[in-house]
Formats: sequence, C-alpha cells, structure tokens
Amino acid sequence: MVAQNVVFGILAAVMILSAWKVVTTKNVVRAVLYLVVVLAGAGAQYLLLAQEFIFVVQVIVYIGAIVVLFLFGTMLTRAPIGRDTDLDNDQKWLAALTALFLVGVMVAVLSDAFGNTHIKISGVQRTADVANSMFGPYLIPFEVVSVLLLAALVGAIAIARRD
Amino acid sequence: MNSLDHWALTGAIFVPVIGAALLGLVPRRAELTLKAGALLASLASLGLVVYLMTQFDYSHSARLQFVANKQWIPVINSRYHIGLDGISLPLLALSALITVLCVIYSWDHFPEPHNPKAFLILILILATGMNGTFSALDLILFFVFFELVLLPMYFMIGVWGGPNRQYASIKFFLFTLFGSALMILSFLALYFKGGQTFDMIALRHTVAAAQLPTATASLIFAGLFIGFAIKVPMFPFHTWLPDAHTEAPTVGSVILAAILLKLGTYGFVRIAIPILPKAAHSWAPWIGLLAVIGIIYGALACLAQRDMKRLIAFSSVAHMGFVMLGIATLTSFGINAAVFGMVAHGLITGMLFFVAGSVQERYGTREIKRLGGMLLQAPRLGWILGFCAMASLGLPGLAGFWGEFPAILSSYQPAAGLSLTTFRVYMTVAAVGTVFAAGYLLWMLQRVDFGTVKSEFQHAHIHDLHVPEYLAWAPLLILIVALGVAPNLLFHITDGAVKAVTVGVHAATGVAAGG
Amino acid sequence: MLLNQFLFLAAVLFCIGVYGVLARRNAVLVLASIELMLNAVNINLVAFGAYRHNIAGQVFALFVITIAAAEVGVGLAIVVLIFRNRASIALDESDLMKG
Amino acid sequence: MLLAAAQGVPFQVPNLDYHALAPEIIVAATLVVVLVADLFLSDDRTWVLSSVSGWGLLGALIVVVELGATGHHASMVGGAYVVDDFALVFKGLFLVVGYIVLLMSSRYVEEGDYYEGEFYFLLLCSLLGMIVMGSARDLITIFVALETLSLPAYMLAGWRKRDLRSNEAALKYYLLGVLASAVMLYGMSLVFGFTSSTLLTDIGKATQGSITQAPLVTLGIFFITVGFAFKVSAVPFHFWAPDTYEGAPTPVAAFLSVASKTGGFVALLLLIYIGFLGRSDVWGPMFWVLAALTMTVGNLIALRQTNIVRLLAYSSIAQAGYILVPFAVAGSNTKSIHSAFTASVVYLLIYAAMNLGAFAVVIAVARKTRSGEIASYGGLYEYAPGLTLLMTVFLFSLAGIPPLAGAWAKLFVFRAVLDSGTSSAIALGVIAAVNAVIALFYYANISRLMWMNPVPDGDRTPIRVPASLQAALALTVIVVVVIGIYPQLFAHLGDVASLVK
Amino acid sequence: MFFLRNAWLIPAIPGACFFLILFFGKRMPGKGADIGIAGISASFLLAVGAAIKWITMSTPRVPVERHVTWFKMGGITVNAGTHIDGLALMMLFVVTFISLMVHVYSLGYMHGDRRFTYFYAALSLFTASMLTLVVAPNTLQLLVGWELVGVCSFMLIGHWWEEEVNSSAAIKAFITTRIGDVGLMLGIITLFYAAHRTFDIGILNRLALTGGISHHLLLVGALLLLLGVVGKSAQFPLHVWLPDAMAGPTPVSALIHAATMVVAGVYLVARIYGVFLTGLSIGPLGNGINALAVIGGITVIIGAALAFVQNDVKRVLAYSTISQLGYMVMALGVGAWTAGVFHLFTHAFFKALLFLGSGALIHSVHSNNMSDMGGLRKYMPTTFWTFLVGSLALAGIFPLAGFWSKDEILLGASRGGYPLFLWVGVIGAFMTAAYMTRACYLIFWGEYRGEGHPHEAPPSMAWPLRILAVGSIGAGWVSAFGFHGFPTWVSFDVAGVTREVIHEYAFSVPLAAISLAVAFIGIGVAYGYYFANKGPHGLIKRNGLARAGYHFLEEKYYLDALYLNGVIRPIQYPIARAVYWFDQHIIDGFVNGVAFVSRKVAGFIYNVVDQKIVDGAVNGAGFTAEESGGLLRYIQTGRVQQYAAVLFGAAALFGLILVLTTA
Repeated sequence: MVAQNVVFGILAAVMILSAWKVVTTKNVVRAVLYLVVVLAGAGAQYLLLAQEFIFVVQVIVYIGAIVVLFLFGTMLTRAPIGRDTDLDNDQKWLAALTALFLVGVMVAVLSDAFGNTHIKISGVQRTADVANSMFGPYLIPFEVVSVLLLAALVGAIAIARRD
Repeated sequence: MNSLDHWALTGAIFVPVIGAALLGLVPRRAELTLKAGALLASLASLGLVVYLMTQFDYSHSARLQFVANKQWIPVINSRYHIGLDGISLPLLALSALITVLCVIYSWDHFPEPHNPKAFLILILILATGMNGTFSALDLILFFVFFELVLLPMYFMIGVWGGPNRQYASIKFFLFTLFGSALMILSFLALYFKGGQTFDMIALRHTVAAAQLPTATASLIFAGLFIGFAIKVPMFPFHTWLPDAHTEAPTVGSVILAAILLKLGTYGFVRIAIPILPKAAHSWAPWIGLLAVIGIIYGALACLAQRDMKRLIAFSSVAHMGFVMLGIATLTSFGINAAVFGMVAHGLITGMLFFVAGSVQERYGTREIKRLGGMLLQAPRLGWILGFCAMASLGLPGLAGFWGEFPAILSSYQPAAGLSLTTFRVYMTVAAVGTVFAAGYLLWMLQRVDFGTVKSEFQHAHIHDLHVPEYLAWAPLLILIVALGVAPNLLFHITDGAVKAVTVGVHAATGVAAGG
Repeated sequence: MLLNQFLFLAAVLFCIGVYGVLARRNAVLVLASIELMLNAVNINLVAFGAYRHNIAGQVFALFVITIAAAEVGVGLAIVVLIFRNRASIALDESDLMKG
Repeated sequence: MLLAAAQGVPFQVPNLDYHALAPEIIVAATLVVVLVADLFLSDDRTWVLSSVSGWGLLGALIVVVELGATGHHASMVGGAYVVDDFALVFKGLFLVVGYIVLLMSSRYVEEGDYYEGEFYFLLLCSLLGMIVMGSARDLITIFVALETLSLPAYMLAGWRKRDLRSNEAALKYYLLGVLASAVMLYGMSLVFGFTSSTLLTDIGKATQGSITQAPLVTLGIFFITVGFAFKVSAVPFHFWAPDTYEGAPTPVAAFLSVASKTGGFVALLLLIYIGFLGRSDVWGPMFWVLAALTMTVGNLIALRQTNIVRLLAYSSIAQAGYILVPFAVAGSNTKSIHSAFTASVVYLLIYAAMNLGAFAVVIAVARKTRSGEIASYGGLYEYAPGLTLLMTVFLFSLAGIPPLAGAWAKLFVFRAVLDSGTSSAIALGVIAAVNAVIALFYYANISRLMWMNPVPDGDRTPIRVPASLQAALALTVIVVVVIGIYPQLFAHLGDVASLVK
Repeated sequence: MFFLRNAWLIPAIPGACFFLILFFGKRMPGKGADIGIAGISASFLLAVGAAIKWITMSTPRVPVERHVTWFKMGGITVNAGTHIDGLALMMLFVVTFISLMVHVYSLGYMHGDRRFTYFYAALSLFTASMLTLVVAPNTLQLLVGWELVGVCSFMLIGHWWEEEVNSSAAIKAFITTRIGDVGLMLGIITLFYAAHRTFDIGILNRLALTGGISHHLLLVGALLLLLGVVGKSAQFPLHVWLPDAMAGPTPVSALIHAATMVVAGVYLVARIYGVFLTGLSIGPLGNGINALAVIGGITVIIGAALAFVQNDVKRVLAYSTISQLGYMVMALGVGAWTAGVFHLFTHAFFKALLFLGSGALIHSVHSNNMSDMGGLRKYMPTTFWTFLVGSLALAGIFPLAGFWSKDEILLGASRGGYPLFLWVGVIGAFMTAAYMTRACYLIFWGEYRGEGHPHEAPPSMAWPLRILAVGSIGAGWVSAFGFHGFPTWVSFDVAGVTREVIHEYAFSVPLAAISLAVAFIGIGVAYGYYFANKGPHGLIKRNGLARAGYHFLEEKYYLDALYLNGVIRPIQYPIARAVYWFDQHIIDGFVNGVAFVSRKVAGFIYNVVDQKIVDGAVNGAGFTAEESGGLLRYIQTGRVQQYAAVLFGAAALFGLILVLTTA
C-alpha cells in the first residue's frame, strides 16, 4: 500500500506542477505539452485505481487525438512558438481568488464527507464489464453520442471551413 | 326557460367579438361594410340584451337568471359561469346600448388617424369585455373579461388620442394593471383560503364557512379594494383618469366614463362585499372617507380646469364618490343608489363626453376660455350641453339625482355597527359637494354656452347637430329623463338583488337586517 | 489509499483549470484549461467508481472523454473561425456586444 | 440495481421498445437523410432539405401523439430511459418548437446565403438531444442529452460566419456552456460518489431523509443545478444569453430561448422531482434565490434595452425566473409539489408559443428594417398592422395580460405559491408580482412605439412575410389565443405529465 | 270631487305644455305662447274649480290625497301624487293665476324676443315645477319641485345670456339657493329617519305634534329645513341672489317674486309647520324668540333699508320682496300661521302687479333706472294708477290687500308673546310705506328725465295690470272685518291631532290703527322729503357717519363682497388651484416618482451593477486605463471571462452558503 501511495504522491506532484505550468507558462506550445503530462498522469492514476480500459482510452483519445488537435489549433491560429507575453489577461488576481475559493469549498466538503475513507481495490476492472455496461444499460446514450460526434464533426467542418 | 334563454346571454357577450373577427376579414377600404357590420354586431348584442330584459323575472331579481355554468378550467376549478341578477342586468343593458351608440356616433367622424376598421374592431372587443364582466359569476372569468377591456382601451387612447396620448395611455394601462395584479392576488387568496372555488356565489358561503382570520380577510379585501378603486377611480388612485379622458378620442372617453368606471364599483357590489362582508364592514368607514374626499376633491379640481374634457373627467371622480359613498354605507338605500348612480353617471357623463367631443370637432378646441356663445352658433348642441350639465349636477327629475340623493340619505343611517357620527359627517360633506357640482358645471356652461361668440370663431362655420349625433344621443337623453321621472324603472330591478347583498352583510356582521 | 487523495487531486486540478479559464487570454489555452477541469472530473468519477466497485464510474468517464473530444473539436473550430475574421484569438477582444 | 451489480454479470441484451423509441429513430434517420441529401442537391434545390426536415419532425410528432393517445408507455434499460406522459408531452413540445423554428429559419437561411444542409442537420441533432432528454432518467443519459442539444447549438449560434457578432455569440455561448457543464459534471461525480448510482430513482432513494455526508450531496445538487441554470439562463449564470441571442441568427436565438431553455428545464424537472425530491431543504432556498434574482435582474435590465433581440433575451431571462418560482415553493407539502410541477410544465408550454411568436415577428420585421433597434419599430402599425397586432398579442401574453395564454402561465405559478403558503413562498410571490408589473413597462413600451409613434424613416412600404413565417406566426398566435380562452388544454397536459403521482 | 281628485292635472298640463312648446312651439301660429296660455288657463280653471269645491265642502274638510307608487327601494315605498288641502289650493290658485297673468303679459313684453318660444317653454316648466311642489304629499316630491323651480329660475333669470351679467346672476341665484338646498336635503333626510323612514308630510306633522319624534331631532330637522328656506325665500343672509335675479325679464321677476320661486320657502314652512312648531318651540311654548322669527325679522328690516338706496325700480321691488318675505317668515316664526300664509296670498297680487307695472315702465322708457323716469303719470295713466294701487297695498293702507295681512301678522306677534317682533313689524311697515312713496315719486312725479317718448303699455300688458289691481284691492277682504273666510278655508290641520296648534286672534282695531298710522307716517315723511323737498337733504355729503351708513347700504351690507371674496374666490382660485396642484404634483408625482425610482434602480442595476461591477470593478485598473488613454483599448474588456468568473464565483459562494446553511 505504501508503494502505491508513494507513486500516487509523485504522480500527483508532477500533475499539479504541470497543470500549473499549463495555465501559467508564457509559451503556447509548451502549455500544450504540459497538458500532455497532466493527461498522462491522469492515465497513470487510472492504472493505480486498476481501471485499465479507461487508461487506454485516455492515452489514445487524449494524448493521441486531442493533444494533436490542440497543436493544430495552435498552429492554425499562428501562435508564436516562443515566449508570448500576452497570454494572460488582467484579471489574474480575481481568477486566482476565485479558484482558491472554489478549491477551498471543494476540499472542505470532501474532507467532511470522506475524511478517512479508503479505497479497496479488489481486482482489475475487466474491459468486458465495461463493454457489458456500455452496450447494456448505457446503450441509448452510447447511440446518441454517435450522433453527437457526427454533429460535432460536420458542424466543426462547416464552421471552420474557409468559404 | 326556452333554449334561447340559455344562449342569449352568452350570445350577447360574444356576438361583438365574433363580429370583430369577421370585420377583420373585411378589407380596409370597404368602410361602409365595416361600419354596417359593426353596427349589426352591436345591435345584435343589444337585441339579445333587450330580449333578456323581456324574459327577466323582475319579481325575483335577487335570483340569478339565464345562468350558464359549464366546465372551463377544471384544474383550478374555474368554470364558465355567467348569469344576471338585478344588479348586473341594468349595467349589461347600459353597456350594450352605449356600444351601439358609439358605433353610430363614429359613423362619419372617426378620429385621426382614421382607420375605421381597427377602431370598430376595438369597440366591439371592448363590448365583449364589458358585457362579459357584468355577466361573469366566476372570479377568473370576471378577471379575464375585466382585463380584456384594458387592451382595446389602451390602444384606443394611444392611437386615436390627443397630442399627449402616449403618456396617457401608458398611465392608464399601468395603473389599471397594477390594480388588477392586486385583484388577482386577492382572487387567488380567496380561492385558497376560502374554499377552493372561484365561483362568486359559492364563495359567499364557503368563505363564511372558512372563518377567515380577520387580518387575512382584511388583507384580501384590501387587495380587492385597491384593484377596484383604481378602476372606479377613487381618490387618491384617480390620477390616470383625467389624462386618459383628456387624450382619449370621444368614443373612448364615452366608453371609459360610461362603462369602464363601472367595472370597479360593480366589483365592489358583486364581489368584494358579498364575499367578504365582515371585512367590508370594517373597511366601510375608510371607503366612505375616500369617497367623500373624492366628492369634494374632484369638484374642487374641476374648478381649476381649463379643458372641458378634463373638467368632466374630474367631475367623474366626484360622482363616483357618491356611488362609493352609497356602497360604503352597506345599506340597501346606499347600494341601490350606487347602482342607480352607475347607470345614471354612465348615461350623463357619457353624454357630456359626446358633447365635448362634438365641441372639439367643431371648434378644434376644448379650452373653456376660448369658447363662448355656443348657444348662438349651435343652439341644439348648446342646450344639450346645458341639459347634461343639469343632469350631472343632480337635478331632481333627471337621472343623476337618484344616484346622489339616496346615497346621501343612506349615509345618515349606515349599516348597523358603523359609526353614525362618521357617516353623518360624510353625509354633510357629500351634500355640500352637490353645491360644488352646481358651481363648476354652471361655470363651464356659462363660459361655453352663454355669452357671445369669441372673435376667433366669429366667422367659423359651426354646424348644429347632424344625423349620427341625433341618433346616438336621443336614446341617452330620453333615458336620462325617463329614469329621472320614474326611478322605479331601475329600482324595481335592483332592489331585490341589492337587498340580498345587504342581508348577507347584516347576517355576517351579526346584526338584524335594516334598510 | 485514501479516497480523498484522488478527490483532492481532482479538486486542485479542477481549480487550476478554473484559474486558467479565467486568467488566460489565448483561446486555445482556455480550451486546454477546460481539459484540465474535465480530467479532474474524470479522476473523480473513476475514483468513486473504484471506491464503490461500480463500473458506472468508468463508463461515465468514458462518455466524458468522448464528449470532451467533441467539445474541443467544436471549440477549436469556433476559435479558428474567429481567428480568421479578426486575426486574433484574444478572448477579451470579443466585446462587440454588451449591456 | 442492474447497474450497481454490473460487475461480473454476464451481458444482458437491453430491452428496447422500438415503438416507443420511434420518434428518436425517425429524427435520427431524418438528420442522416438531410446530411446525405445535402451532398447530392444543387444549390438551388436546397429548400428540399427544410421540407424533408419538416416532414421528419411531423412524422415523429405523429408517433408521439399516437403514443400519447394509446397510452403506450415504456421503461427501458433498467429504468434509465422511460417513455411516459411527461416524456411525450415534452417530446411533442420539442418537435413542434423545432418545426416552428424550421419554418422561421427556412427563408432566413436561404436568403442569408448560409450553409443550409448543415444548418438543418445541426438543428435536428440538437432536437434529438432534447427528445432524448425528455426520456432520460439517469445522469449519464441526461449528460449526453444535454451535450447533444448544446453542441450543435454552439455552432448554430455562429452560423453567420462572416459576422463578428455571430462569431462572438458562438464563442461566448460555447465557453460558458462548456464551463457550466464542467461544473455540472463535477457535481454529478459527487452525487455518483455518494449514491453509487447514476439512476435517478436510486439517487432519489439514497438522498432522501436524513443522510450522512449531507454537505457533499448539497454541493453536488448545487453544482448540477449550475449546469442547468446556465442552460435556462438563470441569474447569475445568464450572461451569455443576451450577447448570444443578439449575435446569433435570429431563428437560432428563438431556438435557444425556447427549445434549449426548455431542455434545461426538463432536466431540472427530472432531477428535482425524481432525483432530489427528498432534499427540498437544499433546492428550496437555492431556487428561491435563483428565481428572485433571475426575475428581478432580467426585468430591470430589460428596461434599458434598445435592441429588440436583447430585450427579448432579458425578457426570456425574466420568464425563466417565473418558471423557477414553482421550483422554489414545491417542497412545502404534497399539494404544492403537484401544483408547482403543473405550473412549471404549463408555463413552459405557453412560454414556448409566445416567445417563438415574438421572435417570428422580429424576424419578419427585420426583413424590412434590417435593424434590431427597438426604435425602428416606431409606427409599425402603419405599414404592417397584422404583424403589429401579432407582436402585441405576444408581448402582452408575455406580460401576462388575460385573456392571453401568458396570464394563465402566471396564474398557475401564483397558484403554486399560494398552495405552498409558507411565508417565504408568499414573499417570492410578491417579488414575482412586482416583477410582473415592472415587465409591463417594457412590453407596453414596445407596443406603444408600434402603435403610436411615427415611422422613423417614413418608409411605409408593407412587409412581405414569407409563407413559412406566416405559418409559424399563425401556429403560435393560435396557441396563445386559444389557450388564453381555454387554458384547460395545457393545464390538462401539465397534470398528466406530472412526475410526482 | 272631480276637481279635487284630479288636481294632478294642474301641474301636469303646464308640464306637458313645456314639451309641446319645446318640440312644436316654433311651428305654432303664436310661436308657442298660444300653447302656454291655453295650458295655464286650463290649469287656472281647474284650480278655481277645485278651490270652489273645497270652499263648498262640508266641514270638517278632509284633505284629498291621491298618489301612485313612485318607487320602491330598500324597504320603503315612495309615492308621488297630490295632497290637496286649503293651503295647497290657495297656492294652486295663486300660482296659476299669477302665472296666467304673466303669460298674457309676456305676449306684449317679450314680443319680438329671439327666444320667445323658449321663454314660454321655460315659463310653463317653471309653473309646472312650482305646482308640483305645491301638491307634493311628501318631502321628496317637494324637493323635486323645489329643485326644478330653481333650475327654471336659472334658465329664466339668465334668459338674456349673451351678457355675462345676466348669466352670472342666474348662476348666483342657482348656487345660493343650492347652498340652502343642502340644508333642505339634510333636513328632509333627518326627518325621514326621524319619522321612521317616511317622507310623508302628513305623518311627519302628526308625529312632530304628538311627540313621536324627539325634540332634539326636530330641532335639528327644523334648522336644516330653515337653511333651505333662507336660501329659497331669500332670507338674510342668503338673500343676495334676489336683487341680482332682476337681470331676468321682468315678467319672470313677477313670477318669481309673487308666486313661484321665493314663496316656495314660506310654503315649505307652512306645509311642514308641525316640525317647526315643535322643533323651534314656537308659540306659547316658546320664550318670545326663535330662529325662524329672528331671521324673518332681520330680513324685514335689512330688506326694507336696502330698498331706500336703490335706483333701479326692479331692485326696489326686489328688496321689498325680501322684506315682505321676512314678514311671512316672521309671522310663521311667531306662530301666526294663518297670518303668514295670508300675507303670502295677498302679497302675490300686489307684488305681481308692481313688477308687471315696472315692466310696463321699462318697456316704455327702455331703462330700469328711476333716474331715467319721472313724471310718467301723464304718459302712462293705466300703469300709474295700477302701480299706485299696488304700492298702497304694499304699504298696508286700508282697505287694500296688504293692510289686512300685515295687520294679522302684527296681531299674531303681539298676542303670541313676541313683542320684539311686533316692533320689528311696525318699523318695517313704516319703512315700506316710505320707500314705496320714494319710488312712486321718482317714477311718476317730477319731470321726465329719460330719452324718447314714453308710451302706455299695449293691451296684453295693460289688462293683466288692471286685473291684478282689482286683486290687490280685494284680496284682503277674504279675511276682513270679522269675515273669517280665509282662516277657515286655509288652515293647518293635521289628521289625528286634536290639539289646537294655531291660535286665531280677533281683529284688533287699536293695532290696526297703529299700523295704519305708521304707514301714513312713512308716506308722510317720504312725501316731505321728496315731494316737499324738506328734511336733511345732502346729509350724506355733509356727515361722514351718514355717508358711511349710506355706503354700507349701497354695498348691501358688504355681504356680496364677503361671499365673493371670502368664499367663492378662495374656492375658485387658491383652493381649487391648490387641489389641482396637489393632484398634479403630489399624487401624480408620487406615481411618477415610483416610476422614476424604479427607472433609477434599473439604471443603477444596469449601469453600476451590470456595467461597472461586472464589467469595470472586475478589471478596475484596466477600466480606468480605457477611460484615460485608449492605448490598451482592445486588450481590456475580456467579457467572456468575466462572465465565467461570475459563474465560478457564484458557484463557489452559493455552494458554500448552501452547504453551511443546510448542514
């Protein structure tokens, strides 16, 4: 158990640090790359929780697809590769305050609710179970999501297309 | 009752609006068709009302007749419940009659910006609203009709009105809506606190049975009071009235004065008092106070006026003060007087506004000091103005008297339990008010009718009455005389119904019934 | 492992995302911050799923991932559109309409 | 319990009732047909797409009516997807609204030289999301439905691609929408963490009564509500609405203000009346504040608007406030739960008609004036009396003046307030009443301009209203007037749709 | 019994004539006058028939009452109809007779008037109204007649309304009497309740006399009614309208003064005498003074005094009327019911005669002013002789009509225990004789001072004068020399009251002699002053006190000024304006203020909360930067993110509050 906690600790520290860099770095491309670190960290956490299918999806979809999208977006909007002093607006302090306030509320509530609750891992979640669930009780949302993705695809093209 | 009796009332209410819908299909240019259609619709409605009057059982005027009671909105237990008794019948008749006369009067002088189609449609919609309000026996239905009246009048003032019409119409609109917001809240409160029904008749019993706490009943009554008082209008809720009247086109003023103001007082007699007799009893001195303030205040304000219509408008405040005083006494005399006063004021002030409109049309102004010697140029018009002024100041032998005198009479001895001293003071003040009424009306008469023609109109071509005016006014003039000479024409209709109301009040306040 | 380890991590990530959304001018970076927030939610869902031994947590997270992908796609499309029209993706410049 | 025990259980074929699912299937099929047909149609024949979409919606509507008439109800996939009267009423509403928006937009899109096929396609996608929302009974389905109805709408808001305002509208709507759903998701995760179920009925059982970890549930409920409060543009989550409505193509604004908002309310109804019914101590005060703020802020800011669409936006914010009132007062007693539910449903139905109507008039008028300034409505009566009359009807209905439908909507709200009878409910009722009066000012002001002001530019050429728009106007005005005279029709629907039997 | 039972025809005929003349008058050969005269003649004949029937009826004479139900309301039934007794018959006779005379006379006097037809219509209505009042069996019908009389007088006084003086006089008459009517109305109401909800005059009198009504209520009722009487019968202090009412055509003045309008008040007192008798404790019960007598007494003196300073012949007569009405009221106030009523009867003849005579003068010289007359006895012999008869009758010279009735009043005052009012009566008699002498001198003696050639009145005017002169001579003989015709025919009998309430006194020679002597002294003094040019002429110029007194009289005791400046002007201008100002600024202002405040609040919400707090305060520094420079114009307003900030901020804040409050 200790090992897991140590791994978690390291992972968490890296993730938070990277996340912090995502929102503070002066370089757009670097920010996206830091995001990759956070996403990967999240994937690792899933593994830690023995949820392997979602780990795979996290790596493929997020790191594989979404990050690429981001990079494309960065390029398409001609962001400078180097430092850009103009990435933040002037409400940083307000933003920080809001975020701190929010995290305070969340943490307080969470520690009240699950102060000393432990997670007992009783085995790796099988992908088959995920599939059974996805095509069983969640069949309808699953089908609807297909329409959603289609809409996003068609719409995004229509919107972004030069005409 | 034959089958027509069941449908005649509904017909009288809805024929005008159906007519309006049909007129909507007629092209704007076919003016004659439009006018004929409107006349036909309003006459049909009047015809049905006349038929109802012939079928009405006058010996049981307290009983609701021609009742239709159909399911309407079951969810809130609101029904299409209409019917007539001795209180509503005269008002319904008045409303149907005035509508016809307004259509006739407008025949060839539509106010700017002309457009007879829209104008006539509005008149007909108004007619449905007014007829419906006087017939409704369900609070929600009443409310709907009550509000239905609002919009056409708003547009009538706003579109066909005088130079300051926008301000006046918005003011009218917001004032009355504010009142009706309170009114509907009170209706809902009655529904929830008083027996889960909107039926006015049933509520009389269920509210009594519900034993509302005094404070609640008082509060509900207050809501009703303000809602109705704005419409009446009672001091200090009257300020919309002069503006609305001054700016409204002639026909609008006539309808406003003759019918719309009655909706408020009718609400008191039909709803507020029978359903909440105890609260009415505790509020009565205050109503009376506002009523007599209105009498004096309206009269004094009249004396400061420079505009004929504005003067007549303020005189309405004073006259409706008499009506409210009668109601406040909660006696049979008083309420009979009030109902009579409503009808009389409708006829007389309606007539006065007609005349003011005709003056405006001929002279292009209603400013009293610019007019003069009208009797020389248009003697018939002038004498009719004089006649109406006399009727308005409560001359016995004309209709106005029977609204005022019994009201004053009744305040000598208000319903048991009300302070004699207070009401006798009111009585005296009201009686003094009659002197003021004579003052301002004769003053106006002198400036407008008498004297010589002012130089600016010396060579103006002022024609005397023309045919639509004859036709539109004759019934009113005849009725003013007829009701004045034979008040029983009206009292024998109202008396039974009014008695039922007062008996209810007396029963509720626990004192034996009196006059 | 404590459940709260994960929940706290998620909360912190979420709020860093919030900070990013509020403080960044660059629209792409705002979108990236949103991804941080959605990932935080996913960590939450997965952690609860593991804690409750309920597969629904993971399934929910999968839906979130899918939809997040669609959202990013749409978001980037809108950003590109704006960039094309005004040659800037600074969010605080989009203030034509107010009041 | 199926979900909770899913682990290690062999696959079970989900029970799908294709008859009950027919509306969804028809809409999905239609949108595919539209998408594909768009590829093969030449530019001058794209009008076919709108009629195809329209027929698809009507077909789905017929099925919905048939399902309702035959009383065909179904509960699928373990109760996560339910077709009942509630679902049918709202599906019907969404389909009709969708159809009317289609009527409103067909000429608009055609003449504006926008992408047509994709427009209808996205509209149908969004509608599909709404229809699904009506039946959704678990958190995941609700979430997916919400995103399905939102994502296409984000893009539709930016459909006037070359217009910076439209871009901005899309951006604002999108960003805030996504943020709101992130907050909502966080809340859902909390609720899931507490109840270990995504099924609303399970959540309802788990959260009622006295519970441990109450703050967690409270926060969860609130965060979820934030997501939908955004959708229904409740203050303080309303900021997007005026900007987006103004910038978006007007039919889309109409769609957002009616369909999308109703979608949000449907989700709220489901969550509150099924999921969190036992926690009125949380959502009672919450909705109280939301309702009071929404009504007041919406109305007050509306007073100062000069653009008609922005005004309608603030007006629709205020209207949302009235719809939130029953939520705030529902928790007092069993009776008030019923009447509050009915009030919300009836209000939504009536609101849809009157608000769509108002937007339809705006679209018609803009065809001539090319302006959204309220001042340009001066003297409308002189050259477009019909439109003026219609607009008046819609505005006064929104203002709640009988005998128009809007009055009944408010009446039902007040009924709910009085049924509750608590002092806080009464206070909210008073706030609502005061707001109703404030609202009159700006509604009446527009009608005043239209009827009584002179034409600003003196141009009195009449407005030609295309047939489709005429149909939209006719449909909405008929509803407003007929319901005004006979409100029982909708009241009945509000009653049968009730989730709380 | 035909005449008595169908007395309703008497008012009904002129009433019908009113409508006939109104609608058809212009098309008639006589322009409506023919209808009017025919109608009033018929009424007169009916009245005479009824009077004869009454006189020949066997005693005790029972009043004939017929009625129909007028209306039923609130549990009471009010009848309209006719109550015919001696008093009513006397009035019917007088009214129809005088009215007939006036109708005939007006043929000549109003010849060529542009509203000739209208004038006759109004005359008919006037007569009908008065007759309605007279026959009224209850106070309500009486009130109706009363008010109608008022409005007709308004129409007739203002007949020549082109000139503002005339219409103003009409308004003044109407308003002043209406002030009195407030009292009448309230009095009627008080008595209505006092008499257990009835307006019936018979019941009222019976209850009043038999103690059925508390004295307190009766006192209040009587005083209120008295206010009405003061207004209508031009008693002090509401007499101010009567002289102004001379603005009307002279035949109208005759009608108003002799038979209709002003005597209505006296008639009312006589009719409801029971109330006054008990309420004011008149007669033996009293202590020698009461409100009715006091008002009457004051009026006698002040009216007579004013008659001295008038230059307008009609005004002399008007003040004379005031004074004579004072006599009547005083008579009723001292318990001399019969005397008062009798004086009403005789006064009608000679006052009508005088007015019509003055009309003939005015017709002839085209001026009201006595300074434009003089020496007319040569030009207008008929007028002269008849006028002289009228004057002597008014002055109370034996054996003319005035002598008999005035004598009875003095008798009543002296025997009834009202010595003060005996003196008032005597002084009044002196003054009356004196001012009438003055008037006759100025008109008929001396040199003609006017313009043009005076001519005698045409026959239609002269004949009524002659007839009335005969009446003025003979009317008093119905109660003279111990012949008690009048008192037996006209008496105050109340059914069911056996008590003798009206005391009759035998003719007293000494008192008659005194009054006659006083009258002659009056004539003598005036003769000396005017004819013989003796006495302190020019006193007014020499003596300040006398000048002041003269001005006081000329200004009519400043009562008009007091009413105008003290009551009417303040109401018309400052008060009415203040009320209107209050209306427009305070009440309306409140409403507008509410709108203003809500607009401001909205503006505040919009400008400050929405635009500044959300928009500005969030990025405060940047906002000022935008304001100052504009360098960073495009960088500063990141609205979406501000929206988002609010979103998250609200989420956190509300969340916290909710958690804390529901935990």
